[in-house]
Amino acid sequence: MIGGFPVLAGATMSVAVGEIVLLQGPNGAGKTSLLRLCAGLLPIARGTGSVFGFDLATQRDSIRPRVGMLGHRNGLYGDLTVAENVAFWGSTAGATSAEVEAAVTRLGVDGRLRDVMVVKLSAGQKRRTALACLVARRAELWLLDEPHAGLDAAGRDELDTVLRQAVDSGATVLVASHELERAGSLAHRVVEVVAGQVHEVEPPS
Amino acid sequence: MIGGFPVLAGATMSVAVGEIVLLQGPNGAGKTSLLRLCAGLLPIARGTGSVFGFDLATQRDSIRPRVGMLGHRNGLYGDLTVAENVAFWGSTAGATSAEVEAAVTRLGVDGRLRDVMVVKLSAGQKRRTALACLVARRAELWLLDEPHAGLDAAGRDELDTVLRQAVDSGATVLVASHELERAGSLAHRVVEVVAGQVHEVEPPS
Amino acid sequence: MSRWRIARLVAGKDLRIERRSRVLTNQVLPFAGVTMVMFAFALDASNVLERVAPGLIWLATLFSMLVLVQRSFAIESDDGALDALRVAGVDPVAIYWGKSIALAVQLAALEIVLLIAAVLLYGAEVPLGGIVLLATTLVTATCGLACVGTLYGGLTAGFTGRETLLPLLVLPVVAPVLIGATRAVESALGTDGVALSEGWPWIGLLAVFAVAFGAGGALAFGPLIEEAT
Amino acid sequence: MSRWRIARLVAGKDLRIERRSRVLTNQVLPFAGVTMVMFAFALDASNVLERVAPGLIWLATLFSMLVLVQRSFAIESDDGALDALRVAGVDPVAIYWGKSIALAVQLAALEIVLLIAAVLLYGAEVPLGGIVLLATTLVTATCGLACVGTLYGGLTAGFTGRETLLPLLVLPVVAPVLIGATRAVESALGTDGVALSEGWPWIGLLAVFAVAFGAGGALAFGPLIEEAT
Amino acid sequence: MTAATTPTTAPVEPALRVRSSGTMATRTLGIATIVTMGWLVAFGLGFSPADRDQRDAVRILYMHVPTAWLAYLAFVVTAVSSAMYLFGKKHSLGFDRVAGASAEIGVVFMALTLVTGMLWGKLTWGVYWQWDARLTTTALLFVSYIGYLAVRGLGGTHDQRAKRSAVIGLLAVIEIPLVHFSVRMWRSLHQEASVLDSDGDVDMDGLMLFSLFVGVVAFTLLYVWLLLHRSRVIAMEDLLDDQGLDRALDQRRAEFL
Ligand code: HEM
Ligand SMILES: Nc1ncnc2c1ncn2[C@@H]1O[C@H](COP(=O)(O)OP(=O)(O)OP(=O)(O)O)[C@@H](O)[C@H]1O
Ligand SMILES: Nc1ncnc2c1ncn2[C@@H]1O[C@H](COP(=O)(O)OP(=O)(O)OP(=O)(O)O)[C@@H](O)[C@H]1O
Ligand SMILES: [Mg+2]
Ligand SMILES: [Mg+2]
Repeated sequence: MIGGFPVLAGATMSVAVGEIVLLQGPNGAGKTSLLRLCAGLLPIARGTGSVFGFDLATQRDSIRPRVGMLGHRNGLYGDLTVAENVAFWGSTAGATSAEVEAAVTRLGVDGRLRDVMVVKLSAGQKRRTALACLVARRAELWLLDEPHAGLDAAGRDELDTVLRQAVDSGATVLVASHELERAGSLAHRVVEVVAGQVHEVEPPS
Repeated sequence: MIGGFPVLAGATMSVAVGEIVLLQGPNGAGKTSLLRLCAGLLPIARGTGSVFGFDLATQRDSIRPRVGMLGHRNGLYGDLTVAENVAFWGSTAGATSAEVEAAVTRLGVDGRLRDVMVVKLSAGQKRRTALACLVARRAELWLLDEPHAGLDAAGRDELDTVLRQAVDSGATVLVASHELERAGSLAHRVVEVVAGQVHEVEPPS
Repeated sequence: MSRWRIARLVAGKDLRIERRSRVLTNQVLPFAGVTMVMFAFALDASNVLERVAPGLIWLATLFSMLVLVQRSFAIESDDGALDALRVAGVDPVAIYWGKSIALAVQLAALEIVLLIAAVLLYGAEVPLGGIVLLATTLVTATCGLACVGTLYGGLTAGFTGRETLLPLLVLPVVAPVLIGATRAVESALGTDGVALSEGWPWIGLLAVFAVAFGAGGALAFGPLIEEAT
Repeated sequence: MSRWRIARLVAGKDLRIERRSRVLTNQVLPFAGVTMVMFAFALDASNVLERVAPGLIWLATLFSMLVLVQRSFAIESDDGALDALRVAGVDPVAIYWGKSIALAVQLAALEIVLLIAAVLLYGAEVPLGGIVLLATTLVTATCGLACVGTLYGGLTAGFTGRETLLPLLVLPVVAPVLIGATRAVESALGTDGVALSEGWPWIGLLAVFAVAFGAGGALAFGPLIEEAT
Repeated sequence: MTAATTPTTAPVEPALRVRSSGTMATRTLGIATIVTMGWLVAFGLGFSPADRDQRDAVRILYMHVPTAWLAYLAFVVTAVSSAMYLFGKKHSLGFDRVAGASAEIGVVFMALTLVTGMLWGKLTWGVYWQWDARLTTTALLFVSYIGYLAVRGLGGTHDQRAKRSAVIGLLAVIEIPLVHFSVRMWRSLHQEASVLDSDGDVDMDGLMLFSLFVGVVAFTLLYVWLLLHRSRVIAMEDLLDDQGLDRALDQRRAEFL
C-alpha cells in the first residue's frame, strides 16, 4: 500500500509495501473504522486516501480484488462445510483446488473438520476457517481486525507463520489487535490510534 | 458452585465457592460447551451435574437466578442506549438504579457513551457494556466465555478488578479464555479441557 | 421482584425500541396498505371489493402481525438476548406477558388505522351500536392475535427458516380469529345487509380464543423458549 | 475469472445451501398452501373465489417469493458474507446473476407445483396452446420476479426492519407481474371464458418487465449493495 | 446438543438387536386388518346399494368418511399423548413417540380424505376443488399438522423435540371442532353432518350404514396397527441416534488419547 491518507480526525499515515503494521489503541479509538475505510466499506467524508496508488473514494474497483479483510464477523456460510467455504472464497478469487487444499491444511481445519458444517464449529475453529478463506484468496493487502480473538496458542503461531509468508511473497499487512505482545513482536511498525488520531510508536526491538 | 459433574466426555470436575477457575484448552476442546452446560443452555445427554447443590437437568429454575453468563454474543439490545441496557438487565434482577449507575461507571461506559445506542459502539465498548450488565445483576456464579476478547489493556485491568471484587463478596467465577497469562495470574486454579476431557493443571505461582 | 413488574419492564423495552426504530409507522403500516392493494389487484373482479373489505382488513392485519412478531423476536435473538434472558432466569411468564402486551399495543394501533380507513373509504354509516361492536372486536381479536403471535414467535426464534415456519404454524391457528373478526366487522358495518345482532356471538368466539391462548401461552412459553437452540 | 463462472459459483452455493436446509420443500411450499387457504377464508363471504383462483396462485407465489428473498440474503448477511464479497471485489453483476438464477430455480419449482395443483383442482382441460402459454408465462414471470427480488433483497440486506421493508418495496413493483401473469393463466385455463389469444399480449408485458429488471438490476445491484451498511 | 460435546458416565446401552417392529400381537392385528379391509371391499363395492342421486359414486363414502374420522382420532391421540408427556411426572419419551407416529398417520389419513373428497367432488360437483368451508378447514387442518411435523424435525435432543412438539400438538387439536362445525358456521356446499348429527338419529340406508361401519372398523384396525409399528420404528431410530452418540463419544475419547 502506497500513499497517505488523513484518518478519522486529521492524522496522516502511510504504509509501505511488504510491511506488517500493528494498529493499537484503546476501545473506540477507531481501529476498526480505519480498516473498514481501507477496505472501502466506509465512505470517506473528509480528506483523501489511496491504496496501491488508486484513490479510495473513486477507484475502489481497482483496489478491491487485491484486498483481503478479516473483520469481526467471519463472513462464512453456516450451511456449507469448511472445505466448501474455503473453496467458494478461494475460487471466486481464481484459486486452484490445490491452493484451496493447501489453505485448509495450513490452518489446521483439515481432517475430520474438513466436512463439518460451519455452524457446528467452535468459535476458534470458525476463525481458523475464515483465515483459511483469506489465505486461499492470496490478497496483496491484508486487513485483519483482531485476528487473534478466539484462536488458541497453536492457532496464533499458525497465524504468525501465515502472515510472515504473506509478507515474504510481497503482501502488506495491517493488523488491529489488543494482543500487543503477540502482534507487536511480529510487526515491523506499531501505530497507535487514539481518539481518531494516528501516531507512530517506537518500533519493537 | 458446589458439586461435581462429569463433563463432556467422561471427566469430572468440581469447583468450590469463591474460586476463580480458568478453563483453557485448544480450539474445539469444549470450553464453551462446558460453560453453556453450567448455564443450562445445553441439555445433558449423559451423566449428571449440579450447581449450588441443585441438579442441572431438573432444577434449573433454582439455579438460574443466581447465575450470570457472558457468552460469545453480548446479549444487548442494539436500539437501546448503554444506560438503558444496563438498567434493563440490572432491574430484571432487582438492582436499584444506584447499583446500575455504579456498574456503568465501573466499566468505563459512562460519560458520553452512556446515552449512545449500542449499535453505534465499537466491539470493545459493547463488550464493556455487556460486562456492566453482568455486574449490575450481582450473580453468584459467573460464567465468562472469552471475556478478554476485544477489551483493551485498561478494560482488562477493570475486568480483573471486577472479578476480584465479585469473588471477595462470595461469588464463584468460571472463565474460559485463550489469554493464558492474563487470566492465569488471576485464577486460583487452572483446568485444562482437551477433546472433551477435563484435567487439572498445576496452580499458577 | 414481582412478575408483573418484570412484564412491564419487558413491554416497556419493546415499545421503546419500536419508538426509536419506527418500524410500525414507517414500514408495517405501509406494508399493510400495500398488501390490501395487492389483494384488490388479484381480485380485480371489481364491485366485490366492498363486500370483502372486512376480510381484507383482517387478512392484512394477520400478515402484518407476522412481520411484527418476527421483528419482536429478531430483537431478542440478534445478539443472543433471548439466551441471556433464559440464563438469567427471568420469569418466562413475565417475558410472555410483556412481549404480548407490546405486540398487542402495536397491533391495535395498526388495526385502528386500517378500520378507520375502511370506514371512510367505503363511506359506511356506522351506528353507535356498530362502533361498540367494532371496538369490542378490535380488543378481543388483538389480544388473541398477540398471545398466539408471541407464543409461536418464541418457539421459532433462532431457527433457520423461521420466516416461513412462523406463518406455517400461526396462520392455521388464527383462522378462527380471521373468521370471527371478519364476521363481526361485517355486521358492525352492515356489509351485505348483515344485522348488528349477528356480530355479538362471534365476539364470544374471539374472547374464548384470547383467554385460551393467554392462559395456554403463559404456561407453554417457558418450556418452548427453553427448548430453542 | 469470467463473470459467468462466478455467477455459477454463487448460484451453486445458494442452491447447495437450499438443498441442505430444505427450506423450500419443508416450509415455503406449505406456507404457499396456507396463504391460499387463508385467502379463501377471508373471501368466503362472497362466492368470488373461483373466479380469482389464478390470482390466488400468483399472490401465494409473491408472498413466498418474499420469504425466499429474505432467506437468500439472510444467508449473506448473517455472518457478514455480503461485506466480505464487497471487500473481495467479487463482481456485483456476477453476484446479481448468480443469486437471481438460484432464486428463479426455487421460484420455478414452487410455481410448477402450484400451477399443476391448480390445473388439477379446477379440472381445467388445458389445450396444447394453453400449455405452451402456461409454460411461457411461468418462465417470463419467474425471471421478472427473481430479478426484482434479488435487486431489492440486496438493497434491504442488513437493515433493521428488513422483514417489512422488503415487501413494502417489492410488492408495488411486482404488481404488473401479478396482473399480467394472472391474466395469462386465466386465458390459458379458460377461466371466465377468456380466449387463449388474449393471453399472449400479457406475456409481452411480462417479458418486457423481466428484461428491464434483468438489465437494470445488473447495473444497479453493485451501487446498491455498496451503499448498504 | 451434539454428539461430540456430550458428557457421559452412563453405561453404554445394549446393542440394537431388534430386527423388526413386529410382534405376535401386531401380526394378529395385521391379519385382522386385512380381513376387515376385504369385508369393506365386499360391502362397499358389492353388497351396499347405489345411491338414488349419486349412484355408484356414493361408494367413495366408505373410504372418505372413515379416513376423516380416523384422522380426527389420530390428532386427538397426538394431543392426549402430548399432554401425558408434558404433564406426566416422568416425561416419558414413549408418549412423544406415540404422538409423533399418530400425527404422521393422521396426516396420511387426512390426505386420503382430501383425495377421495376431491374425486367425489369431481363426480358430484364437476370440479375437484371448491373453496368451501369444510374443504378449506380440512386443508387447514392438514397444513397445520404438516407444521407440527416440521416442528418435530427441527432437531435437538429427543427431549427437546418432545417438549416443543407436545405444545404444538396440544394447540393444533383445537382446530378439529372448527372443521367439524364449519359446515354450520358457513353457507357450505359440503354435506351436513348426517351420520353423527347433533340430534342423534340416523337417516341412512341400513346396508349403507353397515358398510360405513365396516369401513370405520377396518380403518381403525389399520390405524392401530400402523401406530404400533410406527412408534416402535421411531423408538428404534432414537436408539440408533443414542448409539451414534456413544460411538461419537468413544471417538472423542480416542482423540484425546
Ligand atoms: C376435497 C373435498 C372434500 C373434503 C376435504 C371433505 C372432507 C370431509 C371431512 C373432513 C369429513 C368429516 C366431517 C366430520 O364428521 O367432521 C367429511 C365427511 C363427509 N363428506 Fe366430505 N369432503 C370432501 C368432499 C365431499 C364430497 C364431494 C361429498 C359428497 C357429495 C362429501 C360427502 C361427505 C359426507 C356424506 C360426509 C359424512 C358427513 C357426516 O356425517 O359427518 N365430501 N368430508
Ligand atoms: N452447535 C453445534 N453443533 C454441533 N457441534 C458443535 C456445536 N457447537 C460446537 N460443536 C462442537 O463441539 C466441540 C466443542 O466446541 P466448543 O465451542 O465447546 O469449543 P471451545 O473449547 O469453546 O473452542 P474455542 O476455543 O474455539 O471457542 C467442537 O468440536 C465443535 O465442533
Ligand atoms: N456504526 C456506527 N455508527 C456510529 N458510530 C460508530 C459506529 N461504529 C463505531 N462508531 C464509533 O466510532 C468510534 C470508533 O469505533 P471503532 O469500532 O473503529 O473502534 P475500535 O478502535 O475498533 O475499538 P475496539 O477496540 O473496541 O474494537 C467509536 O467511538 C464508536 O462509538
Ligand atoms: Mg474494533
Ligand atoms: Mg469457545
